[in-house]
Order: sequence, then structure tokens, then C-alpha cells
Amino acid sequence: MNLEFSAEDNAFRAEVRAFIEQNYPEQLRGKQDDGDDLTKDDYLSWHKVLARKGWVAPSWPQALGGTNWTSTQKYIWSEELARADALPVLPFGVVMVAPVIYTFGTPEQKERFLPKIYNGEEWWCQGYSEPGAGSDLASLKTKAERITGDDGKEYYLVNGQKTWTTLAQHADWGFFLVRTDPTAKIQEGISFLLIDMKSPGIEVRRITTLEGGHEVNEVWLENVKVPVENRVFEENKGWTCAKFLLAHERSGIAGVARSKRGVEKIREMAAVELNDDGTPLIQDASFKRKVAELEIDLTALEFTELRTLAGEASGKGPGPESSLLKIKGTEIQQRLTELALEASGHYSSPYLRDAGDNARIGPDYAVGRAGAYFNTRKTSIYGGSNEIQRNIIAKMVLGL
Amino acid sequence: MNLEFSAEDNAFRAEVRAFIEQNYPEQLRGKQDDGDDLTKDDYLSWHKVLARKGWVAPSWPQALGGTNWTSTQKYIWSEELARADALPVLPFGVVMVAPVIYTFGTPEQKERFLPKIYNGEEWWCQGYSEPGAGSDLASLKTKAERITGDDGKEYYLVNGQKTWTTLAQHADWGFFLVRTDPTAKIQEGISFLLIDMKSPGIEVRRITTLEGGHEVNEVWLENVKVPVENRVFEENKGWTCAKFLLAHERSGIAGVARSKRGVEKIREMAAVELNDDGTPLIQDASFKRKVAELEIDLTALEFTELRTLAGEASGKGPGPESSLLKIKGTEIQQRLTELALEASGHYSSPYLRDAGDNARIGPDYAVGRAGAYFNTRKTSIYGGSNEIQRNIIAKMVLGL
Amino acid sequence: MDFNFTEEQSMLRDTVASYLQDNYDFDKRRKAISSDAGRDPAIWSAFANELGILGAPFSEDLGGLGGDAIENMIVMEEFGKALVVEPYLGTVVIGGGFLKHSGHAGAADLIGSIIEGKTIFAFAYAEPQARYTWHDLKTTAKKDGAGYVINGHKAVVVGAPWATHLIVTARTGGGQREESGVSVFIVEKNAKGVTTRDYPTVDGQRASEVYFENVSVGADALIGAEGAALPLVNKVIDEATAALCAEAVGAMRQLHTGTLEYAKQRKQFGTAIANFQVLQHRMVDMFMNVEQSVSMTYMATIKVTDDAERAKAVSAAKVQIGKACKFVGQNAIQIHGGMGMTDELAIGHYFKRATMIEGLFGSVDHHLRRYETLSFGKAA
Amino acid sequence: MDFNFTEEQSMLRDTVASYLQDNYDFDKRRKAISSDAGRDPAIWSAFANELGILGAPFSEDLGGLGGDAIENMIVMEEFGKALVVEPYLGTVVIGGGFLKHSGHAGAADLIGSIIEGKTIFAFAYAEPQARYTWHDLKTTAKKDGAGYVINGHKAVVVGAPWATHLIVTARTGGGQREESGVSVFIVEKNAKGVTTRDYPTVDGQRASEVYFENVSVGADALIGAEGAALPLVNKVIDEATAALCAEAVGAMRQLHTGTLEYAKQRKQFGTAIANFQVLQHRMVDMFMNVEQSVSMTYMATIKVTDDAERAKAVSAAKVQIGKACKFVGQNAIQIHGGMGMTDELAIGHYFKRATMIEGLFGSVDHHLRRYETLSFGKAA
Repeated sequence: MNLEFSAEDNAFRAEVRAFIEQNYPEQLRGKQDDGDDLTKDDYLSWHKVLARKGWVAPSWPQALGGTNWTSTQKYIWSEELARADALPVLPFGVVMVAPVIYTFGTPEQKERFLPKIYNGEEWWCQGYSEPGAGSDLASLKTKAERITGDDGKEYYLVNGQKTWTTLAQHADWGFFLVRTDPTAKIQEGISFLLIDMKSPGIEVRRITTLEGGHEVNEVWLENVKVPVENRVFEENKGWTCAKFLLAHERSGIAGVARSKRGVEKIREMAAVELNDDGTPLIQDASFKRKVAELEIDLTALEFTELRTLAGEASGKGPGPESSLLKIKGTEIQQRLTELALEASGHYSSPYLRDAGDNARIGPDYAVGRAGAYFNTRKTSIYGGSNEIQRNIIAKMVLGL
Repeated sequence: MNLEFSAEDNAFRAEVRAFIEQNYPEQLRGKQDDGDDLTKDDYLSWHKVLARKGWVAPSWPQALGGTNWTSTQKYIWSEELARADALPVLPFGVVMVAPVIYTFGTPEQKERFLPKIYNGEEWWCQGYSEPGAGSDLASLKTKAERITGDDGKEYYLVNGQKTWTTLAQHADWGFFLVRTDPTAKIQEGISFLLIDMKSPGIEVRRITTLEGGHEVNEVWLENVKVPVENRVFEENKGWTCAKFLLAHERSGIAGVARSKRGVEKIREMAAVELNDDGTPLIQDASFKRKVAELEIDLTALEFTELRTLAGEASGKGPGPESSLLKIKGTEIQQRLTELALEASGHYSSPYLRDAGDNARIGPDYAVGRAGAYFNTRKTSIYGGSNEIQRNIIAKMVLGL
Repeated sequence: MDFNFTEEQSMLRDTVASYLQDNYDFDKRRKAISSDAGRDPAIWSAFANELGILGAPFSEDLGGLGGDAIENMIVMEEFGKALVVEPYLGTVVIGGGFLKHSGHAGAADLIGSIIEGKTIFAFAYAEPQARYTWHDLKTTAKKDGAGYVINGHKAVVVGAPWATHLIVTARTGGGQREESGVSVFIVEKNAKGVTTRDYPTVDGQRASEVYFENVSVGADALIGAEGAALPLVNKVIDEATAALCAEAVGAMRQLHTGTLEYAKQRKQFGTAIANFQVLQHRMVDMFMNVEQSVSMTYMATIKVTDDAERAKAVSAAKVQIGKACKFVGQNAIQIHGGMGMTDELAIGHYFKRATMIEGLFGSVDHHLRRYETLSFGKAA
Repeated sequence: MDFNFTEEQSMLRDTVASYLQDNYDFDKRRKAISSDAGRDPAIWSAFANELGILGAPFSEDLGGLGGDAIENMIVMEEFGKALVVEPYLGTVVIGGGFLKHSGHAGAADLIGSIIEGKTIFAFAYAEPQARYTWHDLKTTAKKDGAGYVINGHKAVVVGAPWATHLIVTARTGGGQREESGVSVFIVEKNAKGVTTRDYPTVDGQRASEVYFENVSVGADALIGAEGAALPLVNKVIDEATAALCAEAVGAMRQLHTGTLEYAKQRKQFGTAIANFQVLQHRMVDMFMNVEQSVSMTYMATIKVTDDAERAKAVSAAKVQIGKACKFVGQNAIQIHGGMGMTDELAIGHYFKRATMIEGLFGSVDHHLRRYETLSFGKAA
């Protein structure tokens, strides 16, 4: 057992840090700090910088553009991104659909889609959740019937509704789970389709969330024609792709690096915000205690993640233990937003979302803290609620 | 709404306080403080003082020896008992079986049993729980068959096993739930029997609990002959008595007065125990915070109990809301023992139970704190575990 | 001891409840708060003229209903249930409180005007540099002839965009955090030198940053003793805090019952999620939090009129309510799942209001500290 | 980064585990702890002679296995699983630790004697007036010729009834709570002037109050620098605390798996209680507590050899372990119901040990305070 970084690792860290410092788009920062909605171009500006550098998809096979980093290097990369408050690359293309395509897709699919994902030319969204399904993913109802088009080609005719579709308002393509055999058992008869979001019959409707943001959408599909060649893997075997995707990119699920940076930010703001007696809030016994307990819990999570990664490296797949990382990771993220809200005092209250930089009221560190707190409640709900995660551990790990 | 005590109430408080001060048996105190097991005579010494005064059974009908106190007076009485660290009267006779007897019993039963309960001449125990039944009371298996004895009289022949029978080692009589109709549905076919604990075929076996005490027992019944006239209420209708008994004496279930005294004791010990830096522990920000939060939670519980009592006074029966009092009351009792254990430091560790006054190690306030902590874990288990209480609220109050 | 409401009190509750049910449902509220004004003045007018509730805590000689803190509690709980944004707290509880307790010469007239719905107060007490110490003041009021000249910046003055009058704490003496030297003034909002920057708040209210630049007021603007008004300020804020606890109770009741209803109808894995034991127990814990909050609100409301017990009682209650707002609010969202995260359902709006109440007039930590000082004395 | 055990380390674990399984089941332990001696010396003998594990953290030149903190962790976790009361912590970890780090002239001989099972140490550091400040000392060692004369009262010296030697902290200078002036001595337990009052502890160990009355020791009794041994004391206690965390992990694993097994077979309301979702999630939370404790124990064990990181790492770990001991222990009892309350089942004994570990070498609050000082600096 040891925790040392090698000289190579430290050199890599220095390189990464310098690159981010020199190349992170300035205009992103201000919007991030205000908690405003980002535009498509905002997101893509950073994506394209990374694509040019060759660092946009570290986990892909090297032949396709992956970096062939060691797991320690990936760990350092995520730490440095977090340290710099840099946006992560949006996962829907690079991290989610791409591995499904390069693992299960046809040569034509790989050639058609992967380069444009890499370069940020096409934006992807994920069509999984449905109204009324929630954490019970497999109960989906959106159906796809095989038809022959007027052009003599084979199509799926897709009808149904998806929801909680993140940033679908910007998407060029979406990957969808649809039911191709309504008579099969619940997890069977599902297929994995790639759908052009500009297809006739698709409507994207905004969902405004608690804090006022536009992050998620409903996607309505009415007689949407999807060429059969846009199905990945076999018909009715889409659940295989879905499971693969769920299990594939679990590293980072704990969000340790971001939360470490989050603790630093709390400490920074609480060093400036003054307590009732005029001393910095961070010196308040109770506030300091909460931050200390959070740091310690985060350390425990970090080492649990490191143990999990070590287990993966020595051949054990990422198992249901990752549910632990999800539960603890999101609990910590939520506690961070609670502390930031608490530290903001009176100035947690003004609502000036998307009103631009001039509309700030109160100290900069308080801006957007309430919105972040409200928004972060989602983390214990999405991706399988934390209750579902506990069910998974009970069943898969404890044998209950 | 108002919270005032009347002049009469205050006079009553003064009278009660003086009486306890002048009459509480000295020899009890030392043993209580050490956490040692009390003897039968220890318990009875105080019971008999109260019986002579006429205060042993405040809630009984006045004709039978009750005091006819107002609910405010009863509240004051329990506060003053707690304030003086006086033992409560053991409930099994006075509070539990007696109301069943005077409500459902025959004139002969009332005459035979009630005076001796009142005077402490006969000690009662409760034969409810069975191994394997736990909080699922109605699943009891102890059976009672009707037989005709050699003397031509009717008897029940009782066979089975009871457990967690508190202080059965001292008991002259026990009240038992037994199954008289094995074919009936689970809560039917149960009868309520009064059994002479000296009957042949009864064996009381000690259960040593975690902290080393002898408080509970197993009671084995093998062909125990119980005269039919010792059945209370109708055959197979014992569940009515059991339910009545459960609902009857709920006041005090929250243990507010005792817990208030418990908070005082914690404050007393933490004023003497010194912290790492040599200042009193009670000045430690974190310890003080825990005591303050406990006080506040206890205040909330007190006022919830007062609201419940007010509701009862205005005709609403003690409903399933009393489950709230049980849950919160026991949680607070447990937190009190946690804080006392924490305050004891190193000297929580010596185990000198029942070794007498000379065997004390460390400061008096630390003696027996670990034992009390271990023992008090039972409070969230017995009387329907706190999980069962939550099930009751879910079903009966929330309609789930 | 007695926990019953009088017949008049029960009637007050029923009156407010049924009016709001008929006239202030979620959609009407949404329309009001997203209008330019941010509220619906007709509602306030109805409170004054149809319901007469703006006089709830004022004596009958002044034209009120003869009530006190309990009446405020009753109104505020119903407002909490309906998420009412109208400025009852600032005007009736706080403005009215200052007027009642100060023996101000103009009190009777101003109270009369409150009852008629004409005068609306907002309470300018917070400052940018201060947290929950009400005497941490940089705003100054300098003696100028018979009157005063006020300068300063007041932060997050809730209801200021709607107010006709501001109640302003300012220093007539003493250093920034001294207990002495605190005075209170009534300032007309349209007085020369008063400027505001108005904005919405995350919980659907409106507030302002209020700037005073050489604002001249007369001697009669002073309420309470010059330089010695901190006890008055603390008293009124305690009364306001007790009333806020009642509002929180109303909001939490809705969070709890809304969650129960949702859980009973929402199906997952083939059954109503209300059947999952973990969620049942969670909803039981929510229920217990609400009940304990009700108890503490009663306790604080009864004791708030007793100056010896007031501060400790109110701080204890605010600790309980602050914790409960967090627990009940967070779990209401969690059990609603994705739907709880949307702006469309009422539940999220109750959650946001409950969250803001956590910090208003002092966080849980602030009130724990205050409670500790009162219960244990100052640390050595 | 690497979290794997070496082959030797895995073998050590297997050796200890299988020996304890065969020779130290719950009934054998119960017999040992209720015997007059309170332990079974044959077990210790086997550790020395059959298993050779008393040399686990000592270098091979000294006759040890060449290990360090990780080896102590491995042994202590297995001891925790079997609730072993034998004095490994006091003798090998603490006694051995002082000898290794102090460069004491007699260290090699004494370590040899530890490895052979002949020398048993108990650590006399706590005092009646002190809490968790290891330099809060009233015990004095006065220079007397070449040697010292020791006077004082040491509290709750765990394992003292079994010890051949005591390690004693005492003041050779400075005031009661000064950091300087702390020295450490090895004192033979049968030295003239040493008296003990022995007693059992609630968790099945034996301990003593130890009284020193003009106990004369030679110059060679001093370990570490005279008057400047506090850093050494802190280092060894940190090592002992890391080892104790490992013991706690072992005990918690048993509390968790014992509870799982019980819940699977125990029926109520016609079904195994393991089917109740509330209990399932509770057991998941127990599992997560155990896993987080394992992680923190690894972390602290790796960092305990790095003097720059040691203190913060150990305090963080002890906070996690202290909280987990409470949560896992209390819920193990709760899920066992009445059976958990009996002396008869092993589960209660694990609970009692876990509870005592919470406070040993500093409570959760103590270590949080220490962590805060290290992470945030001293409060202004």
C-alpha cells in the first residue's frame, strides 16, 4: 500500500494545470459564477479547445482519440479540472453514447458519429426517462414499430414521450431507449436508437426547474421515422447497451475532485463573510465543525473511491459498490450547497438569475447560492434515486 | 391558551415536594446512583410509604384509592418525582393489571387483588412477550386448555414460554395473555389470565442483560393449573383487555419529567468534569451545543405531550399520536445516556456493578454511566419497537 | 394550562382559510407574483375591508379585533399554507408591533391606517456587513435641529417595493456593534434622499436594497427611546420570529400533506410509492417534525408576551422550526422525485419559502447560540 | 498509488484469522475473561511461539517480521473480529512503538522479549483530572542522583493487571498542562512503591488504577528525551489510535454481518425481518459506515508513518470510526431487538467494545477539535 505520486505523475499534473490556465475560455467563468444558464456556444467553446488538444475523450480507445492515460493520470485530470472550476465536458456524447457506438455499433455508425462527437460538431442528448417511470427505467412505454417507408426503406415509427432530457434544447442527435416488442418481458423487447433531433414529429418542451433554470426538457415523439440503420446492436437487445452504459463510466460518480474544490470555496467565502460578532464565519465553532465534518466525510469517500479504482485495476469490475459512491457523493454535494447557502446570510435571497453581471446584489460569493442549493436537490433523485441505490446495495451486496 | 399554574397548583407542588423530601427512603439513593440491582424490599419500601400516604395509585377511581387529582396535579406529581430522582412506582400492578381488573374483573377479583396491589403486598409481573414474537405481540403461542381438575373444578392447563418478563424473580402474581382457541384468527382466541407465580410448573429463569443486570426473565409454564375464575373478562376476548391496557396509561410515556432531570444531571456532571484544556466540559462549544439541542427537543416533546393531554381532556382519546411521544421520548432518553457516557471520559470504563459503595472508581458522576447507556438501548426496542411505532403512525395517522 | 382557541380565534382561522381557498390558489398566486407589482393589491384590500384581519392583533379601541400574538399566529399559519406574499408580517406584526410598544404619539393614527389597508410597512434592519446582530449598524441618524438626518444602506428589505413607510434602525450614537446608541425611525418611503433598488427574491417575494442619503426626518419620526431602542427592536423581532414560525408551520403542513397525497397516487415498480416502508417512515418523521414545530410555535407564541421568557422561548422555537423546514422541505422534494424539481408544481415553491424561513431573523446556529447564552450564560 | 497487500501481509492475516477461528471462539473468550486472570495466557504464548505475530511490526534484525503499521492493522482487525482481549495494543503497538522510536539502549533486548511473549506492557498515561490532553500530568518524576523518583496516580491503565512493565508518562518539569517537561519511563510493575487496584472493564478487559509512591528508577528507565518526550508520546498514541481503528473495523464487520445473518433468519409478522425495507436500508447504512471506516483506517495507517501528515490523518480516521462505532453498534442492537440486549449473544459484547473504542484515545469531539486546529489553525 502506498499513496505516492511518481515524478511523471507530478509532471503531468503541471502540464495539465498550465494548459487549463492558458486555455480556459474567459467568458465562461462569469456566467458559471452567476449560476446563469449557459448557451450552446458557451459549452462548445471549451469542448473544442479540448478536442484540438486531443484531451476531450481520455477514456476512448487510443485509435479513436483516447489519451491512453493511466488511472492515476485520469484522477489527476479530474482533480485539475475541478481545481480550476472548469466545466466538465458534457457526458451525453463523449462519455455515454460514444462507448456504446464503438462497442456495439456498425462500422458505418462509428464512422458517421464518432468524429463529430469528438469535435463537438454534433450535440447529443439522452432519451431514457419517461413520465411516470422515474427510477424504474425499464418500465418505458415509448414504442417503435417497423414500417416500410414510401422510399422502400425500413424505418422505425417512434411514438411516445421522454422527460428530464438534459439540454435537449441544443441537441442535434439523441440516443433513445424504445420498446420494439410490447409483448416481451419488461427488460426485453427494448431497442437502442439514434435519432436525429431535427426529424419531423419531434418536439422539445422546456421544463423550468425550481431555481428557474432551463436544463431539462420533455421530448415528445409523434410518428418519428427513424432509419433502421440507426439502431445500435440487435433489435430487442437495447437493454444490453443500456446496462453497459450504466456500468461503463462510473469513475467520477463520487464527484470527489469537484467537492474538494467546493470545500475550498466554502472556506474562502466563510473567511470573508462575517459572523454575528464581526469575526469571520469560518471561526464560528459550529460552522467550522460542519466544514470539518464534511472534509472528513469527503476524505472517507475519496479513499473509498481509490479502493474501488484499485479493485477495478486488479480486475474486479465496477460493481454495485458504486452505489455507495453515488449516495455519499451526492450527499456531500448537497451539504456543500447547504453550507454555502447558510454562509450567504441575507444575500441568499435576491433572485437575479440570467439578469447579467450588472444585476448582482450583495457579495459575489452569495450570488446564485440559493439556486445552486435548490438545483442540487436533484442529485439524490436522478441517475437512480438514493433510495434505489440503497435497494441495489441491499440486494446485490448484502444479499437481502 | 395559557401556561399558568394556579395558586392551588403551586401549593400542591410544595406539599408534594416536601413529602418526598421527608419520606424518600435513604438506602435507595445510593444503589440507584451506583446503577446496582435493587432488591424487592428496596422497591417496596417506597411503594409502602406512598400507599400509607394514599398516593400510590393516583389514577385509580377515588373509591378504590385514587387521588382524584387534576391532570395538572398529575403532571406536577410526575415532575416532582423526577426532580427528586425518586423511583416511580412499578407499573405492573398499580398501572397495568389493576385498571384491567377494576374495569373488566368480577367483584370477587376486585376484592381479592386490588387492596394487595395497592398496599404492595403482592408483586405483579406481565406475561405478554414470547420468544420469537417480539413486537408482534398477537402471534403468541402459549396455550391454555380447559380441563376439569381432580377436585371437580374447572381449570386452564397452561403450557408455553414467556420472555422479557420484568422483575418476575420477585413476583407473586402474573397477568398472562394465553391462547384459548388455537383455531381462531390471530388476535382472537386469546384470554387474559391471572396466574399465581408460585403455581407448580412455573419456572423463572434469569436473563442477564448487556450491562450485567437482572431485570428481565424467561417464564416457563409447564402444565400450570389456573382456576377458571382467574380469567379476566370473557374467554377468547383477552385482546380487548390487552388493547385497553396498552391505551390506558399513556401519560408519562414520553418521560418528560425524568428527562428534564436527566438534562440537569448532565449539566451538573459537565460542570465538574474538565475538558482537554482544563475548563469545565459544559463550556465546550460542541458539548454545550448537544445539551442545548437536547433541551430544545425536550421542550418540543413537553409541549407536544401537553397538547396531547389537552386533547384528551377535551374528549379526544389518547390516539396513535402517543407513538410520537414514545419515539421522541425514548430517543431523548438514549441521547441523555450518550452524553453522560461521553462526559465520563476514561472513567466510563470500570465495571463494578453490584460491588457495593466501596468499589467506586473515578468520580461519582461517572459510576454506572456505561451500564445505563447499554441498558437504555432497550427503550427503543420494548413496548413496540420504534420501527413498529412508526408503522403505527404511518397506518393510523397518515393513512398509509 | 390551556391549549384551546377561543371561539373568536377559531372564527378568525376559518375566515382567513376560506377566503384564501377561494381567492388565492396556486395559479392566482403565481399570476400575482409574476406581475410587475409582484402582488395583488386587491387581496390586501380584501384583508382590510372584507375580512378585517389587518386589525387582528390590535386593541378594540384602536379599531382592531382585540387580539395579540395568538391572532398573528393564526393568520400567519394560514398565510403559510397558501404561500401568501402580502406584507402582513412587515406591516401588521412588525410595523404594528413597534407602534403598539413604543407609545409613539402617532401610533393610534398609523395603526388605524394599517387596519384600513392604507399604510404598508417594510422593516429596514439588515445591513450588508452584518449578519444576525441587530445592533451591528453603520446607518446613522444625526441630530439636526429638532429632527435627524439619516444616511446608510439597508440590505434585503423585504416588502420595501410595496411599502408606504419604512421602519429603519440607525445609530444615534455608539460604535458599529455597540448595544447602546440604537434608535428606530419611521421614514416615508417617498422621502427625499431615499432610493431603492428593487428585485424579486427566490421565494416569490419582492425586496429592495434601500439607500438613505441625507434623509431629513422630524423629531416625530423617532419611535422608542433615542439611543436605547435595542430592547424594543429585539422584542419586535422576537414577535416577528414567532409569527414566522407560524407561517413555517403552515408551509410545512402543506409540504407534508402534499407529499402524502403524491406518494399515494404515484406508482413505481407497479405499486404506489406510499407503500414503500422507507418512504412511509420518512413521512412519519416529517409528520413528527411538523407536530413538534406546532408545539414549539404554540410555546413561543404564548411566551412571547412575557419579557422574562420571550427570548429563550423564541430562539428555541426558531431552532426547531429551522431544522424542521430543512428536513420536511428536502424530503418533500425527494419523495416527489423529478416532479419536485419543477417550477410547475406548488411543492417546490413551498420548499423555497421554507428554505428562506430557515435563515430569516437568524439561522439555526444563531438561535442555538442565543439560546445557549440564555440557558448557560456567556462562555468564560 | 497502491492499495494491495503483499503476499506476506495476506499470509499474516490468514494465519491470525485461522488461529483465532480455531482457538478463540465466543465461548472460549467468555471463559477466559470471566476467569480470575481475565485472559488465557496460553493464547499469548501461542501468538509468540506458534504464530510469531508478536514480532509483526519489528525489523528482522530484532527478530521481527519486518513489518510496520500495516502489519499492526492486519493483526488488530482480526483481533477486533474475535474480540481478543490479549494485550497486543499495549505491548506490541505501544510498548514496541516507544522502544522502536526512542533509540533506547535496552530497546533491542526488550523487543526481543516482547517477541518471545515474555514482556507485557501496559501504558499508564491517563490521569484522573485529565481528559484527552496527554500532557495534562500531575505525576512527577524527580531527579534523584542518576535516576528518578516517581509519584502519582494513573487512571484506567488497561492491561495493567497482566503487565510485567508499565510505560509511564510523568513530569520532570513544567506545569500541569505545559507541553514541555514531559518524560516517559519504563517501570517494572513489581517495583517497590507501585501499587494497583485492579478491576474489570465493561468491555471485558482488565484495568487498574496505578499508584506510584516514591518509586525509584534508574537513569535507564527513561525513554526518549527528558522533558521533551511529548512528540514521542503523541506519535505512539497516534500509531495506537490507527491500530485501534483497525480493531474497530474488525468489530464493526462482525456487528454488521451478525446483524445481516440475524435479520435473515429472524421472523416477525410472518416474514424474515430482513425483508422490511426500513431495516434493509439501515443495514445498507451500516455497510457504508463500515466501508468508509475501512477506507479511513487504510488512509491513517499509510499516513501514520509520515510525521507531516500523521496527526490530521489519524484524527480524521478516529472521527469516522467513532461515529461509525456508534451507528453500527446501536443499530446492530436495535435490529437484534430483545436478543441484542442479552449478555448471552456475542453481538452485545461487540457493541460494548465498539462503544468503548469511541472514547479511547480521544472522543469524536476531541479529534474533531484536533483536526480543526490542524486544518484551520487555532481560533483567533
